[in-house]
Amino acid sequence: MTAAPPERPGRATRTDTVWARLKRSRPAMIGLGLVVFFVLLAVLAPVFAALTGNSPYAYNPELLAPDTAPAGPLGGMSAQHWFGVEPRTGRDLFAIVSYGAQVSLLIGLAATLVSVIVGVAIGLIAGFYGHLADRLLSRFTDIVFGFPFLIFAIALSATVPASFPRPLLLILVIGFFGWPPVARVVRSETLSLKERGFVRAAAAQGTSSARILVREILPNLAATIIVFTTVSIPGKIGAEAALSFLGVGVNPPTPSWGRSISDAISWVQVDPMYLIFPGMALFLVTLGFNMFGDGLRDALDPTAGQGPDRSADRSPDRGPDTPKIDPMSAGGQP
Amino acid sequence: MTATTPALSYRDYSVSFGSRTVTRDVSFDLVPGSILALVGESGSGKSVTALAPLGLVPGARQAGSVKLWDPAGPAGGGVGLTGAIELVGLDPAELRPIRGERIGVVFQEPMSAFNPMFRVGHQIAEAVRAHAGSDGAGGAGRGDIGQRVLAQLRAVGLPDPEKVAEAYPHELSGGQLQRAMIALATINSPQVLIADEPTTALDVTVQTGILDLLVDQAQAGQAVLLITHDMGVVADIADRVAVMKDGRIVETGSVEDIFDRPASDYTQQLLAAVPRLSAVVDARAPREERPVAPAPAADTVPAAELRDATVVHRSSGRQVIALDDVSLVIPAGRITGLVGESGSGKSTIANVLTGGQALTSGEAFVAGERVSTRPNRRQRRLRAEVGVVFQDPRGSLNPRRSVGSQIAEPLRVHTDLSGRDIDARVDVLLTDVQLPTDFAARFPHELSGGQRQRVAIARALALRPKLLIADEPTSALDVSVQRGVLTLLGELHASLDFACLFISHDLAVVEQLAGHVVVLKDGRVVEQGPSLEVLTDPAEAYTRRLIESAPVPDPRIQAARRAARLAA
Amino acid sequence: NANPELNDDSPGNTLGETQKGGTLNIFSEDPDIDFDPGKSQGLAITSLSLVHRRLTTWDIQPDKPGKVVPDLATDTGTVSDDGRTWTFTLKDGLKFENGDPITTADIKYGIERSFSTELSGGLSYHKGLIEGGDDYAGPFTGDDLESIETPDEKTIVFRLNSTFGDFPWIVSMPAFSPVPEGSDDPGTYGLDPVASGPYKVESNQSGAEAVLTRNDQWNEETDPVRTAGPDQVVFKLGQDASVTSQALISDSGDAKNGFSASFVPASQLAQVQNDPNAKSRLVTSGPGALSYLAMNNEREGLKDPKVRQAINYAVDKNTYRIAGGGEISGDYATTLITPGIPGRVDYDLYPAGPGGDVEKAKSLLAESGADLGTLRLLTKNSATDVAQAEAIQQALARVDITVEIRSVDTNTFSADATNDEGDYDLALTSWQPDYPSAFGNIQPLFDSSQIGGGNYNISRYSNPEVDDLIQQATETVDAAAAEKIWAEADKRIMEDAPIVPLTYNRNSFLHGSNVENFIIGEFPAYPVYFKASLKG
Amino acid sequence: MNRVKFAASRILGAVVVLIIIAAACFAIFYLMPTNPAQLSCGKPCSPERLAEVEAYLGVDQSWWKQLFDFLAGIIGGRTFGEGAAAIHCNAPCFGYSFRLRDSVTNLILQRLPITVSLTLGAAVLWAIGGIAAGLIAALRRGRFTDSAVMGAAITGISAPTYLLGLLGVLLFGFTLNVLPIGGYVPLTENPLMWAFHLILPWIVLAIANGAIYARLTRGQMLDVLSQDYIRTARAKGLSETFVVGKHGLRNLVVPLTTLFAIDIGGLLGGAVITEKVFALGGVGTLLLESVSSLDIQVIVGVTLFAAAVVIVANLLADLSYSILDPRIGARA
Ligand SMILES: Nc1ncnc2c1ncn2[C@@H]1O[C@H](COP(=O)(O)OP(=O)(O)OP(=O)(O)O)[C@@H](O)[C@H]1O
Ligand SMILES: Nc1ncnc2c1ncn2[C@@H]1O[C@H](COP(=O)(O)OP(=O)(O)OP(=O)(O)O)[C@@H](O)[C@H]1O
Ligand SMILES: [Mg+2]
Ligand SMILES: [Mg+2]
Repeated sequence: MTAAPPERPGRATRTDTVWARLKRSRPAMIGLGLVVFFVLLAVLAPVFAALTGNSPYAYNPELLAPDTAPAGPLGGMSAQHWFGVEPRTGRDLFAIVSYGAQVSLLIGLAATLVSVIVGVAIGLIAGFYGHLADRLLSRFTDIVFGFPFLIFAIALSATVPASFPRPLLLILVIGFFGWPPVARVVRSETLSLKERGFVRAAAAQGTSSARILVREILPNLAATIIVFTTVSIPGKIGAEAALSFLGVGVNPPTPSWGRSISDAISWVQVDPMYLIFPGMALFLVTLGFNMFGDGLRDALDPTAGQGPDRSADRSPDRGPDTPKIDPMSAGGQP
Repeated sequence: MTATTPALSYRDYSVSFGSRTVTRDVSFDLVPGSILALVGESGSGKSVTALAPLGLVPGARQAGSVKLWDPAGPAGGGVGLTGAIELVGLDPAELRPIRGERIGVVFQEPMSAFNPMFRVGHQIAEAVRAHAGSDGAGGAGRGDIGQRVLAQLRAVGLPDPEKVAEAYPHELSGGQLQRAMIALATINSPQVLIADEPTTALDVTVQTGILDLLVDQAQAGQAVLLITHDMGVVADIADRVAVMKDGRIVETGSVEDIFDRPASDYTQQLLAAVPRLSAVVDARAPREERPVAPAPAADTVPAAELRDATVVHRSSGRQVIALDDVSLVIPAGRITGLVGESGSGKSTIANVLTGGQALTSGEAFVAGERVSTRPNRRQRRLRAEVGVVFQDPRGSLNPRRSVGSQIAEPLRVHTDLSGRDIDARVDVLLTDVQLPTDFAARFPHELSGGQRQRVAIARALALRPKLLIADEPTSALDVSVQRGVLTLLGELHASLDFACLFISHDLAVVEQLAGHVVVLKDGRVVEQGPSLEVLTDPAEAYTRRLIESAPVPDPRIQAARRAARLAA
Repeated sequence: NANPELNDDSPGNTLGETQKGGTLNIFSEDPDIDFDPGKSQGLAITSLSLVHRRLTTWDIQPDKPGKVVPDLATDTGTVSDDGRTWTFTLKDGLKFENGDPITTADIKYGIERSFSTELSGGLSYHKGLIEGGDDYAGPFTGDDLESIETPDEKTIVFRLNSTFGDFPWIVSMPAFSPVPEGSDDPGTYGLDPVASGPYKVESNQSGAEAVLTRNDQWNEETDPVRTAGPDQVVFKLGQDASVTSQALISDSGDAKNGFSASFVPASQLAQVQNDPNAKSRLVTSGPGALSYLAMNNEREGLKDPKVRQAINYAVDKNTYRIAGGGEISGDYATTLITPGIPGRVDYDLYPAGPGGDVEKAKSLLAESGADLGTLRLLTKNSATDVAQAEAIQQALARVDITVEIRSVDTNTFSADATNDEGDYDLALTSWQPDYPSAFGNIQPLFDSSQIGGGNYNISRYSNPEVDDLIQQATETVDAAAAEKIWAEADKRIMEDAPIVPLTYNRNSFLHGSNVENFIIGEFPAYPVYFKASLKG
Repeated sequence: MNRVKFAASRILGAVVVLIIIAAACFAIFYLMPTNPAQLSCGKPCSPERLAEVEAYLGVDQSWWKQLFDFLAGIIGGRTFGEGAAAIHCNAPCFGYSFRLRDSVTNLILQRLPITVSLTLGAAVLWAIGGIAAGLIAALRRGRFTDSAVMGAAITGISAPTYLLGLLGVLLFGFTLNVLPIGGYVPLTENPLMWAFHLILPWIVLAIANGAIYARLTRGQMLDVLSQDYIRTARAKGLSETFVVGKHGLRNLVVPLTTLFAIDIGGLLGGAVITEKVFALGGVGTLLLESVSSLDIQVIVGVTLFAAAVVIVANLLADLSYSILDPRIGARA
């Protein structure tokens, strides 16, 4: 991961160069823009609601035609209702999409946090301690990998008592099934870091294992973890939407893009706007995180695919156990 | 040999990457039948100079001229005559027939230069097939090519060519692969052979054979460009030498001229920095007497000791005996050198002493206490008695932490010094290793390789250990840098009075530093004793072979040795 | 006869001539179709009626009340003087698909096997009705049910626990189909039953399709209601309702010759209404099943009738109906007995208009002073159900009642709503009686014996007075007299307001352009499968 | 010798994993407040009958007893009920569905052709398309084609499959009316119609997943192209096509196989959504149905099957390394 050639003293700090590289990448900036846009949309949802006087819960039957589709063209778009209204309730679609952003981002980010924390912990321990811990944890990783995530999510959502807060449940479920890819990558990186001189030197000087993990290894995983986090957020957002799409997401009437999409799909012939807004929101926020994550990875690891780089510490025998994992492909898991 | 017609001539050749120019105005000629050595520090532009004209350096922008002369062209012709191909500016399609056919290349790392997925014989045969069409050898069938490959493999001194041809790269040793690489590069009998550090990754005993092969190639009429940073190698086989610094040729001349009458300061420095093995140097000039360290007092506890230590690795069902019943004593307060070929178990000993590797049988002691791999407090405190410096300057420091905090780390772990005291200690340590104190705030990527190793030494010495283990701490460094680090180690040792286990494969380095040396082979101690004795008058054939294979930076001695060896 | 008016023994086919031939496709959401009559909860006019005949069946005509008519039997049964013994006689010339004659022993065996645990899951009204049924565990253990007698091959006699006026309707249920004992393997009978109806099962592949072909042993003469137009009927299984609707709207491919077994979803109803071609192929039933908001009468706050009445006022039936598809999806409901059921009396105890009466609700709540907390509303998780639940939630928010929606899939819903625990405050559901009698409207939903244990008294309403009325009406064989008692019970229950009647649903079905005789009567709000046919 | 031992230990590990998954299934569904017996009790349902049905289905047992019976059934077969109506499920019995009156093995086998057709067809399409796109991007690195392909890839990754699928169904199925929606024609019956019915899902799945292959291929290829042996190959005078096509591609085989194995393993899990979107009654649908009808034996059976596929796919991938990667082949 260390990028800078050795003999180049007195250069700017790392973060500066990362930011500079990021700034140079147009896709990354577009991605960042999208992410910021949706974060603002989510944060400001109540402000917009206050501004327009539209709550995502208020019914407006008077805005609907007798067939319950929104009256007026373009799904009932107007100065009052920027995205039009939802068919068969007349609720403001902009409010639904902006409050939906809160749900999507909250669950997506929190679930990512859960899976990254679990994955990093397990990967670190398995990679660092090896032996029995490694074998047990790798098996455990296999088990979780083997679980058909959706089935369990569906079953769990039926099993867990209704008094258990639904968003928390989703965060835990999505987060729990999302950690194995993180754990695998962290494990393999830890394995190679363990062999680096500074870790061996620390161990040889009697630094305790825990301290080595925290002070020596973890900081070197930071880049990997950050990139992994960024690119797995959209997957988590997508998982929430997919669960809502299957009807086991957040409880109505809490707005959710996935539920709106599954609902809107049957309206698309009558009221395409109903699908377009939540669908585009989901797509764009996913795209934003993906583009930003890509850019971030390139910025943090400029050696990746930059042609022959003679100075980078390249492992000469990259065996099959360390395939370069594209964090966006997580093998069917969220 | 009428060496007037160059095979390849560089004129005012420059290469730049983007806005950065890395070589400037390079001019020299490669003459058939002779070896030109291109020497210089790492990063000086040697590889770029050699490979960019062939289009093997992506992103390189070239200027100037590199002409490949037609061997059939008129001898002694002037510039601009027909029969010369200008390589600069040639497009890839036109370069392709030249690569491998008229210019062969041998790379540094034989292991990574072969595609791991294909058999070695196949990869060599490809080189033939790639040029079969243009060559008139077009009719060559599969069998013919196979025979040619085998013959070529035999020609480079591989005793069992069939087995080598059938093998995958990982199934061969580095030396075998490098021979196969040379077979690959020369199978089409190119005019020019470029060898980019062909022996740096190899043991000295293996190196000799490879160098002989290059000499053979030159004698067969090829123009050889040998890139190296080892002045011993240069002295051994080069006819002419070009010295490169920061992308410029600072001096060119015959090998005798360069070694005996170096014109530029830089060349002088370079030669001065090269460690010399007294055993061989002795023959020429009497060496000043080295003080022999007094025998250790019998009652002092040795810094470390191994008793009947055996380490057996079991991986995927196979057993590797890394240490075989080794007993040795590292006396307190002195530097003990540990030499041996790659894989002989040197690092394993270091790992055992630092508690990183369990013994299969036997015992290990540090400062009189038994070492085990158990991570309990006692063992951890024991480890504070040992400081370690490893080979790789890049890996030796945590890229994410400042130099100061890394030097301070052992102090934080093992002492209850206050933050200010620690800072003060860090400053002292930095001064000890001759670095400015403001380096404490820097990050490793802001340091040079030599500076990093100094920091690593400072960290290793932070707790004033009784024993410093240095596992090839300078082998990745340029000679001039290496010299600085070694001098520093010697000075520190004199002032701080620690015991040191100095591991190296370079006998000259060991001799320079260590008063006592242990020779290891295949996990066994072959010989040990005062370095002066062992390295000038070895008792064991193995040690002698080690000494004799290490080239010394003196063309005359090398010529004599070569003659002796070939005569034998 | 219990219902002389309905038991007009001369059913006539009022439709025009039925074209014979072609393949009719029926698109079903269910991934499987089990033709075992013992396990079926199907109506007498849907899937299983194509394959099995029963003692009686239903004759459904457009815009007329449905009638129970003889099927295998010569009449709809004769009842003894004490009203507890029913006798049926079989027609002549009845044969199974394999040519064997159909005897009353086959019918008796069919009924008996429905008692076995292996074949549980079907309509079970008869199980508590026939004498000794409660303790009977089916024929596989070797026992037979003595209260069903077959003195000869043509006669079958039932002895009941008590008088039961609707018995002719009961014997139209699937369990009253003949099953030849020799061919019965309860494990697989449903995949390939022995047909007595106009079609036999040719193939039946779970998740894909079930193909029915003509049963040439079926004698049209003995069967005045089934017209059996198509040569082949194919059930397309596991079809997504909205995909099916789209296919039917565009009238493409297989959809041209088919219809959907599911209602057109609300979203697509809007689309159909804007598409004249599709609209001409949309068939909407009259007001039928009652949609209602059940209030769990056992819950603390909801124990108080005042609160329940307040909720009756608070609910906004307008937004509820819009969420369900608007006007086309149903009429506002006020009573428990649904339109199309004989004896229904219209009334409105809580008159407030569709939008509700917020003031009135608030004052009733104030009077009660009950602390409601957050009410948990159980609903199914389809988009329409959820939207409707949200409408209720929104309406109750107007009177400061907080509602939390728990949406679950259909099966979980019925399990959760009907188990013993009853862990919900409100439940949004609808009820269609299994046969057109006020009994079916009231007894399953409000009799105290029907609370929990898998039964449908979802409001968990228990009132001895009402239980008495129900028993009285049930045992009244005279239809007119019974209807009066049912009407009284209806109003009596609504005085306690255990539920909020929301709408009488209208179901809309789409069929392909090549389908004709696609009819829906006043009851039930489903098409008559065995009359649908293809244009030439 | 060693390979056998390796495989044996992996298989043993897999069995343990499967047992744990089965246990989790039973535990979760045991904890569920909904009683599956109620769904098959009938209408109306008396408490006595409910108890009988519970006993018959075995759901009155503790979850570990159910698990034990289930596992015992795999080894020794099972019999449900008694007397004339008894149902035998022969060993290995991976459960029996009372709702569908069939053994889980049969049910899966019945539905499997659909799932396999759907996913394998798509997988072939996306593997080929994705790898080709990735290669093109790698070779045109830094040029417009590269940006275009990678832009398309990231867009493909970002679009949820179900959204893409539903839109595809709407556009091609309904609006343009050129492709059939849902419905499955067995390959053996009519290969052309088989492909015709599946082409839309294939394309939709291929877009989303192919993008991942394109990215992986490009990244790996660039990585490989920076290796020393590629420089050697060039130095030999091989043509660029040859260098990339032979030396480059050969080194992508292992990582691509790994990804493909993971994907194939995960296909069943993903089939739940795909089959729902395209209205196809495959194994994923079977699973969804069983969950909604609380058909525990089917759920456990199918879940185990899905997990086993994941594990077997990974195992095969691991074993295939020893064939595909000579470095490992010799060691094993
Ligand atoms: N592809 C490249 N892109 C950018 N810079 C490069 C590239 N290849 C080499 N350089 C730079 O050109 C300079 C000369 O490199 P070169 O490889 O010729 O050094 P060298 O003398 O061979 O060193 P060494 O002894 O370490 O092999 C270095 O500063 C290096 O960083
Ligand atoms: N973890 C391990 N598993 C299996 N074999 C090992 C392991 N570590 C070292 N070996 C083997 O033990 C032997 C000694 O290794 P060691 O690293 O001590 O050699 P060395 O003398 O330091 O060599 P070098 O000069 O190349 O560093 C070698 O044959 C090596 O392959
Ligand atoms: Mg170089
Ligand atoms: Mg070593």
